[in-house]
Amino acid sequence: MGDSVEDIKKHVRTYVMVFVVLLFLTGVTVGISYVDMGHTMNIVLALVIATIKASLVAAYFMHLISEKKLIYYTLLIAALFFIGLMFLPTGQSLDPIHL
Amino acid sequence: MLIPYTVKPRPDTGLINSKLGIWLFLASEVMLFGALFSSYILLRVNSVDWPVGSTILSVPIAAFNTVVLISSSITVIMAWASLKMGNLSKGRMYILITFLLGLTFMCVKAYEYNTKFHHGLFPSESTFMAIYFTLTGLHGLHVLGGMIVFAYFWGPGAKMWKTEPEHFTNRIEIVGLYWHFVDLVWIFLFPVLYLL
Amino acid sequence: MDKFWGMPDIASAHGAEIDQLIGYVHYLMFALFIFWGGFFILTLIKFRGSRPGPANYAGAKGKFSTYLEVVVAVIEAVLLIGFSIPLWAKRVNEFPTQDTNVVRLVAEQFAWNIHYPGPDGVFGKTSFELVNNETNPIGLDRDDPAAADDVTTINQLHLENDKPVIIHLSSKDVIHSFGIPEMRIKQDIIPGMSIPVWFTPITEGNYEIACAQLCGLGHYRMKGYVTVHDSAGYQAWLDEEAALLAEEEEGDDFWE
Amino acid sequence: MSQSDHHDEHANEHPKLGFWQAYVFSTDHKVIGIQYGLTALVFLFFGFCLMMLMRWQLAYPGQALPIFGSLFSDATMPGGVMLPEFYNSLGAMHGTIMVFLGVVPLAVGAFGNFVVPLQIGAPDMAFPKLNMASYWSFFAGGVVMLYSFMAPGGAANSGWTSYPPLSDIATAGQTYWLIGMIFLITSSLLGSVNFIVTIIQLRVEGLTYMRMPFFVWAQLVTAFLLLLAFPPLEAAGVMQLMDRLADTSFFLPTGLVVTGDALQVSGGGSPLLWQHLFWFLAHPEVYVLILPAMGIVAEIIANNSRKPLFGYKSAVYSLIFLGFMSFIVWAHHMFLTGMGTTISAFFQTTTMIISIPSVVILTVFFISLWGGRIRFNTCMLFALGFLPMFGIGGLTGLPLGLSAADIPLHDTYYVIGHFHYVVAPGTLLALFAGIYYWFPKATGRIMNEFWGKVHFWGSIVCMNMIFFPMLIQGLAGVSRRLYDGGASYEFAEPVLHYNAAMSHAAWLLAVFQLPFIINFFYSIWKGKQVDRNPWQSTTMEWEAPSPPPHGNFDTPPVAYRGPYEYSVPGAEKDYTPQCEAAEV
Amino acid sequence: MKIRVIMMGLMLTSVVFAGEITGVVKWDGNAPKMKALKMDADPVCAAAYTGDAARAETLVLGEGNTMANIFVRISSGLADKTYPTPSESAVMDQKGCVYHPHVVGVMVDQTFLFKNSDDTLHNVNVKAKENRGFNLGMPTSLRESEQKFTREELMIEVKCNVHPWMKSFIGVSSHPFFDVTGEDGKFAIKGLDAGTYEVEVWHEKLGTSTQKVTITKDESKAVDFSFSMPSK
Repeated sequence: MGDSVEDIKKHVRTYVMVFVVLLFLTGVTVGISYVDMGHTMNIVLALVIATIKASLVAAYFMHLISEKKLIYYTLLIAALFFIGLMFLPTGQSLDPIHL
Repeated sequence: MLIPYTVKPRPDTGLINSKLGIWLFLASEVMLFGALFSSYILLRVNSVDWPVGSTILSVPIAAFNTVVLISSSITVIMAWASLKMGNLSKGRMYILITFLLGLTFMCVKAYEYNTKFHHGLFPSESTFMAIYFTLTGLHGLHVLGGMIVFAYFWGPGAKMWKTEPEHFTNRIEIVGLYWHFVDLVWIFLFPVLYLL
Repeated sequence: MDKFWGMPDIASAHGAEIDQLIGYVHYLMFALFIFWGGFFILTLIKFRGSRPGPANYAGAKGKFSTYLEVVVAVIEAVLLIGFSIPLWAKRVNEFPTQDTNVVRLVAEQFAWNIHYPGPDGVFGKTSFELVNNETNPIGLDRDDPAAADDVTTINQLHLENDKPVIIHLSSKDVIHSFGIPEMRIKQDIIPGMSIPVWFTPITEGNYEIACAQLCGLGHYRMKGYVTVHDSAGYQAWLDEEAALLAEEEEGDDFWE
Repeated sequence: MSQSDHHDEHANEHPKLGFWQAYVFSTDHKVIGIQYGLTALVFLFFGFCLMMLMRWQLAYPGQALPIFGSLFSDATMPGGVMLPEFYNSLGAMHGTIMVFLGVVPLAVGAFGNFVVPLQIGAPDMAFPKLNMASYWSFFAGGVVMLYSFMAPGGAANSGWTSYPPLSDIATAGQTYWLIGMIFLITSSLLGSVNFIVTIIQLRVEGLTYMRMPFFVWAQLVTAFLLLLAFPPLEAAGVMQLMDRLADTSFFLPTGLVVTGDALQVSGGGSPLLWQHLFWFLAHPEVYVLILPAMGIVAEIIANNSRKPLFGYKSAVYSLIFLGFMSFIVWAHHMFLTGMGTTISAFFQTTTMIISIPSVVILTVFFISLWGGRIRFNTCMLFALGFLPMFGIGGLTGLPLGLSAADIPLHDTYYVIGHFHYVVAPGTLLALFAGIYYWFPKATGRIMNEFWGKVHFWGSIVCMNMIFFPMLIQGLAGVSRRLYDGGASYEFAEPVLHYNAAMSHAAWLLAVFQLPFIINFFYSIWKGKQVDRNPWQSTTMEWEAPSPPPHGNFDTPPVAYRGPYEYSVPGAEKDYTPQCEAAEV
Repeated sequence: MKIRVIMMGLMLTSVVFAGEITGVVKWDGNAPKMKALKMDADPVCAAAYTGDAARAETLVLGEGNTMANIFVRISSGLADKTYPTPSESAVMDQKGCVYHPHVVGVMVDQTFLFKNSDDTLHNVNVKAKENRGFNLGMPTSLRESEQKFTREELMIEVKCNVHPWMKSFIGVSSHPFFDVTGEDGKFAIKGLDAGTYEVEVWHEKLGTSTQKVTITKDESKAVDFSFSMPSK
């Protein structure tokens, strides 16, 4: 990431664009939540949009797109455990003792 | 005694201490909210009937709050950009706006809670209400924490600019990272609680 | 090899297999401990500080430690894949389907309520709203025709020898754990869930149910009594209970 | 920029600090380390006292405790006889205090804080003020935990695991427990961020990752465990607080009937959710207890065998792997919660896999002794004692990790014996070793060797007398957490007689701590003075003066080689310090 | 001096000669048979009953269907003042895995003694709502425990978790004008001043019923109550 005043100004333009996209996506989420596309489809779509929004925030606002490797590793570990924590407990309730 | 790499990045890692620190903290926050989301999934999968959020909660209010938080994300990054370009007064203005947006978010939240209580909807009502209040409550506490920090950097904390402008700019960047994360959590909370 | 050191006598059909596994694991543990311990003591004596000469910078040579680690890993894999996983699968998946006794057990602080389906073999409905600790601890709905002949006891589990029994475990309040050491059976009872366990008693006699999960101040004496009868004795006991039940029917049920 | 460049000139100027700033609200990592250490030792002793009370009840169920019995209130021990609730409180608080207020603060808070910056040549921790906040948050948590004994109904009494629904419907002490835990979690989060940043960012020039002492590696991995494993417990704690204070039912399923009355809650919760979140923390927590101990043992063994650690790299990789795997084995604590084949097979497999790196590390330590010139001083005795004791602890974990073998052993004294072998004679011996080893660095004086050896032999013998019979009782099927130690049960009869002997050993163990306590305080003021490197060690902490001043080193050191260059062939002396310039 | 003597005289008269309400509580209709309690859950309990099994005490009748375990008290009409707390303690014993007595009255702040005469663990789970509820384990090592109730509460349910059939009730009254009937169904409330009172009788399943009684000075009046099987 450049540090000169010019670079920063360029960044600011990116930020504003990302901001507009985020506003747009918020509108889309709300909009499609009123359209019934089947329960599962609605959930999947809403989560996909949320993930896109979150990625935008992380990548541009939080500068993750040009971050150092060390930070990637840290987040990668957290993400792995996060996934484990997310699904293993549910796994148990889906795999009970079968009579 | 001086702690190295508080302002200049360490050559081999390319990072300053506080930046690594905040990312580690955010990693732990990922696990905190991850645990709560995991609880949400488990409770929902095992539930007999789970209400659709929009039938109980107000989507327009939450959508408004989403916009407020996203806007505050852009203002905090503008604050950092302004400071980076050496403009303290503009930076402070953006910090103030961020703070006020945070305040707006909290006021709307308070209004929302209040309506729920008036309708007799307390956390004890159902597992859905319980997880709604716990998740949004914890998120609200994070917003509050961020607001306190912004208030500090807008007021007494800004004195640092005179002696160590670069350090001050870094601090705004760090708190900005935290603030974006709080925003990011809300981006997930909004559909998960209100829409699905 | 039947049972491992100091364990209670085995009274169930699958007990020997479990003890066999425990035995094998312990032999591995002993072997490793004795091997390591021997090496340790030898090293301490051989390389004590008072011996002449300097320490050896390079230290031990060879791949011996790697081989040891591989051997341990292989033995563990055998125990895991060859014994533990199949044994577990047998416990939780392969429930006997025919010629079994089925019992419900409802744990509470600090007693075991046992529910037999009676001669019709069908459990009557239960509801937590009907629970009355004095007279109807499991909330049995006596209006349900299937419930009429159901027998309930507190802390008294009667089993039939040489016949598999399936016990459905549930809890009224907190987590308990149903354990009969001699039967090599133990299962946590999670409120909100009904978890089945099964085993086949093979020795007549009296045993104890022990609660293994802290459930409050009376946890230490949350004890149940198990009686394993022969077939005739079991039938006699069932008849006796049925007679008692008939006598009770005469009472006025308003007070329940 | 220009500002910061000037700082080096007055880097070693320190205005004289007042008493409060120097000793109480200090930001100096060494003072904080010592604060952690002393507080943790007090808590360890307190937790030990709780255990000794329990052991009286187990040895002599229902008999009045002589002398001390009259000190207790009627709500706990009327007439000196313990009530079951109080026994349960003691059990829960013994576990909580020993783990969260004793061993972890000592292993991580004290040794980590004191030693890590010195070993990496740093002037202090990366965030000194956070460091102070971390200590005081820990302290507040401790105070809340202690205060909970005054709560109506006594302290938390649902076990250190606090399984709901029992803990949801328990007395007020449980609320204090949760609040205390939130303080402790905050403390360890602040601490772990600080440790990781310090180790990664403040290593001196030349100290590459593979030149870091094993202890620093252990602390780094530990800090990651604390960082990522604690938040789920915090989430669980918040949910349990909601259950208790806001009548939610996260952990309460529908249709509960407590003592004959239907519970008035919405229901729909899951008791297993708590167990998952709790063990997601508590299994890595086990490694939080062990890894620093392993680090200490590695330092001391290398130093006192006067040779490099055998297989340093494989040990480091094992450490990292161990840390990683510890996150995905947690449900082996929950085999008997109604688990099907697939999930139980998954967790059994990960459990067996995680035993391999432990074996590797232990083997590294054993083989490191081969070819050395072993000095049997007190700290080395403790470190050597750790090896077989941790060996027993680790091995007894095997049958518990195999779900089928776990059926009869689950929740019996076998489990208690297993983890106490890991933590008490295992970790605690290593921590004592650390105290004897680094005492000269903190005070400039050395502890008495003779009394140290008395302490060691007394402790290791007594500990085995306490914990080995537990394994036997467990095999006989005696459940844990029984107020009368199993006297109600006939099947427990053959092994009950051990209880008295175990209790006597526990009290004797207390007696053998006296030489340590006296030795410790005597040596602070009257111990033999020593120079800055009494053990002739290679790692960097010994380059600093003893005790090190604020800012630690006279001049920032530079690392030229690995951490354990002992008995280098051709060198003049049998140790070559890490920061001794190469003779080129 | 003189005044004190007169005062004491007055107090004595008020105790000895003050008004009294007595009566009998009876059961109307057929007496249902109570269930036998199955005590084989705890051999210690079972051993206490060699002949007849203990029966549930929901309804205990005497000769002529008089009702025991009825809590009787003055529910209104008393002057608004505080009454001295008796120095002797109210007692509830746990014997043969049954509470003796089944219903006890106690005044606010009066000591209440829980006894355990059995060789087994009992736990007194006092499910108070106004007062501080507690759950006191009474292992064989704890034979007696003194407790106090600090607020009026009618009635507090007491249970034993170890023996699910055990149940009893405690009535905590702010005044001393209460009684519990024995098997003869009789009660007597003494020491009342002249006035109109409401007498309330309470049964654990059948609830309460009241009657108004007016007594003049030194008068003793009888008032009878009856309960019957409610329609289901």
